[in-house]
Amino acid sequence: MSNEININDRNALVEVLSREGNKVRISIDGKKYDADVVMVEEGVYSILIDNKSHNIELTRTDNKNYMVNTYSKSFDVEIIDAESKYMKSRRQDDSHEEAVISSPMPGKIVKILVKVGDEVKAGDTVIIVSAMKMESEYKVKKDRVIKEIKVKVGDIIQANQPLVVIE
Amino acid sequence: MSNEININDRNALVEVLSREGNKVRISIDGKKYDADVVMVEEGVYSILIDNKSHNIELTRTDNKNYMVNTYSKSFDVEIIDAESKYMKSRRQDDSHEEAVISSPMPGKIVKILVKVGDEVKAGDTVIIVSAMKMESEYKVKKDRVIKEIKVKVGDIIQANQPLVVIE
Amino acid sequence: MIKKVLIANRGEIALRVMRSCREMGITTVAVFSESDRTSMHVRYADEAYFIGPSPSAESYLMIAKIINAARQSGADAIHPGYGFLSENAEFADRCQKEGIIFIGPSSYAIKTMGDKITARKTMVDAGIPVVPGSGVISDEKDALAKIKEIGLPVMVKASAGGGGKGMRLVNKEKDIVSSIRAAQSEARAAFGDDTIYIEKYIKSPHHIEFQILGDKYGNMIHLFERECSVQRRHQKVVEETPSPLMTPEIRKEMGECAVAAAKAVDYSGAGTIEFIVDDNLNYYFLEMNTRLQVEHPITERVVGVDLVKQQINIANGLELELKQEDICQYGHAIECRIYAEDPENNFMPSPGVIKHITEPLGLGVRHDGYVYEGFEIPIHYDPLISKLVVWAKTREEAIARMKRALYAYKITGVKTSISFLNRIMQTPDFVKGKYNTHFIEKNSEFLMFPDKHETKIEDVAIIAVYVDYLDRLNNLQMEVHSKNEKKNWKNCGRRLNFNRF
Amino acid sequence: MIKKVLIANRGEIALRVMRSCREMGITTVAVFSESDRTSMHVRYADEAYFIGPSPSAESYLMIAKIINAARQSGADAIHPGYGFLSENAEFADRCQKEGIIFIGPSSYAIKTMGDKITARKTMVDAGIPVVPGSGVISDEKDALAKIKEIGLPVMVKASAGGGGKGMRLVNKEKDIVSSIRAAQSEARAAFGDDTIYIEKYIKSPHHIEFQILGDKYGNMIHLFERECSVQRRHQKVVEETPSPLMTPEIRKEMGECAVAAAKAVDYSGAGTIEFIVDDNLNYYFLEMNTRLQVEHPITERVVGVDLVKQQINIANGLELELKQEDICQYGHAIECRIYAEDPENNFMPSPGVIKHITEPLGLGVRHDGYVYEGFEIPIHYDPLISKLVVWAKTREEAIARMKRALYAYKITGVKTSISFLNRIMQTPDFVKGKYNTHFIEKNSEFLMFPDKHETKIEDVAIIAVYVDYLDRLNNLQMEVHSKNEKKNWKNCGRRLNFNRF
Repeated sequence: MSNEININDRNALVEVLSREGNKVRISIDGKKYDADVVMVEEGVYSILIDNKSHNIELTRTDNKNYMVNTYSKSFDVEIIDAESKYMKSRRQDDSHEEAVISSPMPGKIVKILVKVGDEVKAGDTVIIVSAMKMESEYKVKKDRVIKEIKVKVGDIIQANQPLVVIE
Repeated sequence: MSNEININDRNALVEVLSREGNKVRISIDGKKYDADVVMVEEGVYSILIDNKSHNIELTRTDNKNYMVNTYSKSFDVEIIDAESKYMKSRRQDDSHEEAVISSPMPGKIVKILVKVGDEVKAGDTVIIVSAMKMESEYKVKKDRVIKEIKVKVGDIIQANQPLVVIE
Repeated sequence: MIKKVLIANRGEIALRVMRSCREMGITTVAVFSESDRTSMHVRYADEAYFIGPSPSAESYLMIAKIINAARQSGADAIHPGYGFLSENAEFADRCQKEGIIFIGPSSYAIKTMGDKITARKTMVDAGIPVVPGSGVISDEKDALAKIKEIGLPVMVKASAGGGGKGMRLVNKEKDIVSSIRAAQSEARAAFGDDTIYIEKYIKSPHHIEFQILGDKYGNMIHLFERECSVQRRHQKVVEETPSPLMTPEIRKEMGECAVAAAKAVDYSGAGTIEFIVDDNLNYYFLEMNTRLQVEHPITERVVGVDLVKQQINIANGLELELKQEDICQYGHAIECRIYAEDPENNFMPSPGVIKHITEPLGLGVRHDGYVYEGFEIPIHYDPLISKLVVWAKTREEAIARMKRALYAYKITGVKTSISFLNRIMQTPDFVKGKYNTHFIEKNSEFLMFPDKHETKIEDVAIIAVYVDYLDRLNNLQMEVHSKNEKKNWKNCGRRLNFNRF
Repeated sequence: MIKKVLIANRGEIALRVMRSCREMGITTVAVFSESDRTSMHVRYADEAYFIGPSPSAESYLMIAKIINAARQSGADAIHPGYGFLSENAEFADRCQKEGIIFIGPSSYAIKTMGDKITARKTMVDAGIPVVPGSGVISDEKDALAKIKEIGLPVMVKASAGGGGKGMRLVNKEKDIVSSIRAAQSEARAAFGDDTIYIEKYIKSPHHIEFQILGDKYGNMIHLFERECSVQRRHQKVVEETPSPLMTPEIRKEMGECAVAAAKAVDYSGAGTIEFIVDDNLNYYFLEMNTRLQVEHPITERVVGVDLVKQQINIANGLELELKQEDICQYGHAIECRIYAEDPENNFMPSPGVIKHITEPLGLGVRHDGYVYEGFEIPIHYDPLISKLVVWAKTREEAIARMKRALYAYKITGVKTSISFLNRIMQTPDFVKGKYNTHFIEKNSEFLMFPDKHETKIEDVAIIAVYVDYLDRLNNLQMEVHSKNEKKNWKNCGRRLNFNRF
């Protein structure tokens, strides 16, 4: 079993060479590791490699994307398979697709400063989202036209949910 | 929905009168409670009754038996349905059934002092189980004959697993 | 004597207050909004009352609802915690009218200290040093004249301000008018009041505050200082005591000054006098917080006093048992505030469900939190998850201990400031104790990009992810398999009958 | 200077030692048996070495395996914790031979104090009071003569004894011979050595121990006492300091006596002199523990010293920085040992999987544990789950705080002593500080059947159970339903193809 895995702008080729219980022999970009890998709690792995003890905590954001906490650092890690490769190439080709304004944090819609059809200038604030006593303003980067507004004031939104569609 | 529930030598008749989300109206031996019941963590319930806040922690031992921790006390609680009633009546009738020696704690078999066919006297030690640096001796209460030995020295046993069958 | 206390708050501070109540044999009453039904303060309290929808303006800030819950529960006192209604003079008054003890100072003290210009005037009258500045500014001409008098740079501040809102730094003459207008408009939007004033801007300011305790008989003591200069967006992140800046002489002077300041408003209860201190140890009264502070535990640790119990005793009308001469600082304490936020993304809030938590344990560690696995941190309130407080004999050992505690503290599900705090503990300026309120800005490069590129730890992360992915894939495929079976089979089997109740 | 320490232990003590190492910048090496792969000490350490099967005789007690792991890892020192090899003179010797620092006393001190008769003789020679008694008993006649001399009641004890094994109380003359035989046979079985001796039996004995610290240059101090009289089956359950029994005069005397006792064996490192004290404050040397004690944190808290760091400094050959006159007791500390056991069933061990845990937090609470949700407490080792330590200004406040902490501490999955400990905190004899080693026996009725029959709390338990039962029934029926579908469908659908790797 092998895959490409993306971490920190690096695409690593990963292959499981053998596995017996929690002992895994794995190759990463040609470097071989003998790892003792145990999930000790839901999403928490204890890994011993050359007797070094590592604790890795995973949060899956979807089937192929993980947020990984190590002691010193956090990483976003993505498993690349045929499907995601196709999606990626498609995304790059299609530079004219409609843009969507969204918020990386969940929160509440405080204010919507535009209506459908408005022509907005680069830097104009479109929508204000509030969470945990902090308000964040979302602006357009270029001159645009407001195509669709998918939320209303007072709505509770999820992270990365489309809020306003522009074109 | 109603059942008999056994707690502390008491058989209580319990009936859910209505339920909407976490708001439950329930009758116990005729006494009516309006309870706000939420499972806040796996097996942990927060219950508000007349604005009193209760925390109840459950461990299921099987489908109908629970160990319950409240702040001040622990209880063993059993849901009685038709099947368990039948089993109970059967158990009481059948006083001559074969007896089994078992240990209420998991552990390791340290010593077996009998072999199949041995006649043992009341108070004789049959088997010694060790767990967490403590040894427990299991004895017969009456004069008996050893019918079957289901474990050997060094075996790791579960709680309540049959160890020695006597008759 | 107080027998039942309603805690008009949530989160870690509600729990912290309840703990002391429990030790005193006092029954605790929680109040909770819609999104707080499963919150730990509801689970921990003896009683709990629902007070409305999640937005605090409709629940925790509604005086009538809080009073109503207090009446219903028969609470004889209310502890406001910090934030929410804790510095609301109207609430303190209302409690008094209802015959409920407000565990805090008089509404007079709240009001006087709550308005910055009145507070400033009161302090000047009491002989407390304040930052050179103006009174209320009547118009732009007035402002220009005052600024000429004080000398640039200056800060333009909103009289009703707080949390950095309605504040503008003015360095150049040409920016004066625009800054004043911006401050006024921001103040109007945030507080409904555009009154502003002007203060001399202190270039390398340290925020140092003194804890005070006063009873109802005029006895007043201070419990030494807390150094609170590590801030981001005017919000404290790390606090420590003693302050590495302090000398015994200045400490004594400032302590006496803090006591005098509190006496000037006949203060009773626990309060904090905040000072701004420059590099030459000139200190100026900044403001008074007429409530318990978030960072009160570091004081509790080095002086060995439970401040909440003191608050309750004072509210009970007891005389202060502590004398100034009995209070001393023993060892060193540091607090780190763990926020649900993303330090790598401009400290953006990160509410969500706690997937997994490992709390730090052991010698010299105090942990005041409220979240648990499966709990959803609501979007409506403060992002504070917990406060990690360590104590050690020396500052150096306390820093080592804090790093050790942060190492063991793990939370997944939401982004937190844990690793950012760890980097603060390693920043040379912090280690040397040479920092002011510009610390985070000044050290942003060290704080944000601390580690060299480490292939090894990346590889370990990859191993964990890949093993997890493959194991899940296996499970998933088995599941899909069984789902397909179900789908196809839809119409050809018997169904178990069961009653929903 | 020590840079890497192998901790030859597991459980809470391994973690406790690692925490101090981490604060000192020392790399930590764990060793683990088969059932400890997922144990927290393996997860917390920098490195971890597998040392064999679960029974400790095949892993944690195997000197060769520990030494081998130390060599492989390049550890320059070994910390033995308590139990296992911590009081094994051969192990200390072996470390020395291998050029690995043993963080503990010399093998001479271990050996001398490890044999009770030699220890007794050494103490008598050093002028330390010991319980009136015999040397080694040669035969039954000798025993009878010695007992006549000492006077009944007496204790018959195994020279190699410990943990209450090979001990017999003799009240009546007619029981002497049978008791001696029983003690000998038990000692032979347990220790392979049936040497016994006889001691005067102290009727209401208090176990009070003194913590000592000595460096390699003859500097020796004590860090005051710990009261350890709350015991079940000769195992400590609750400890506190200061002892409610102590007077300043006796404390000073016993402290000096403890220092003299340790000096008599040229002790270096951390150790404990255990005394037996009667109601009239006559005290007698009982034994010396030549290692860290389970209950060391209460001393750390009231004197403000990290004992593990002191051990490491001493092992590094540093001179003691602490002077006797600098050490003082500040406030009061209590430790409760949380065991995986069933107090209502003769304290039977209760190993198993931790289903859920809520740890106590807040002011004045220290928690030293090692378990986590999903961890299986193995059957092979000690049932200690964690140690809960509280500090407060007064004993009364410390008891209130302990009750508060125990209230918040919840574990399901295994039975624990938490509620039993809570009842100890409420027992009038404990509250008054009037107790000796018979405490649990004497108060068994209060401890075991504390609560009157409360229908209300039963009803709440029933509500939780019934709601859970009904919700599970619903889920279960849906599951059964889908399983039946699967079974019947077996041969008529397509299967997803997937690779197992």
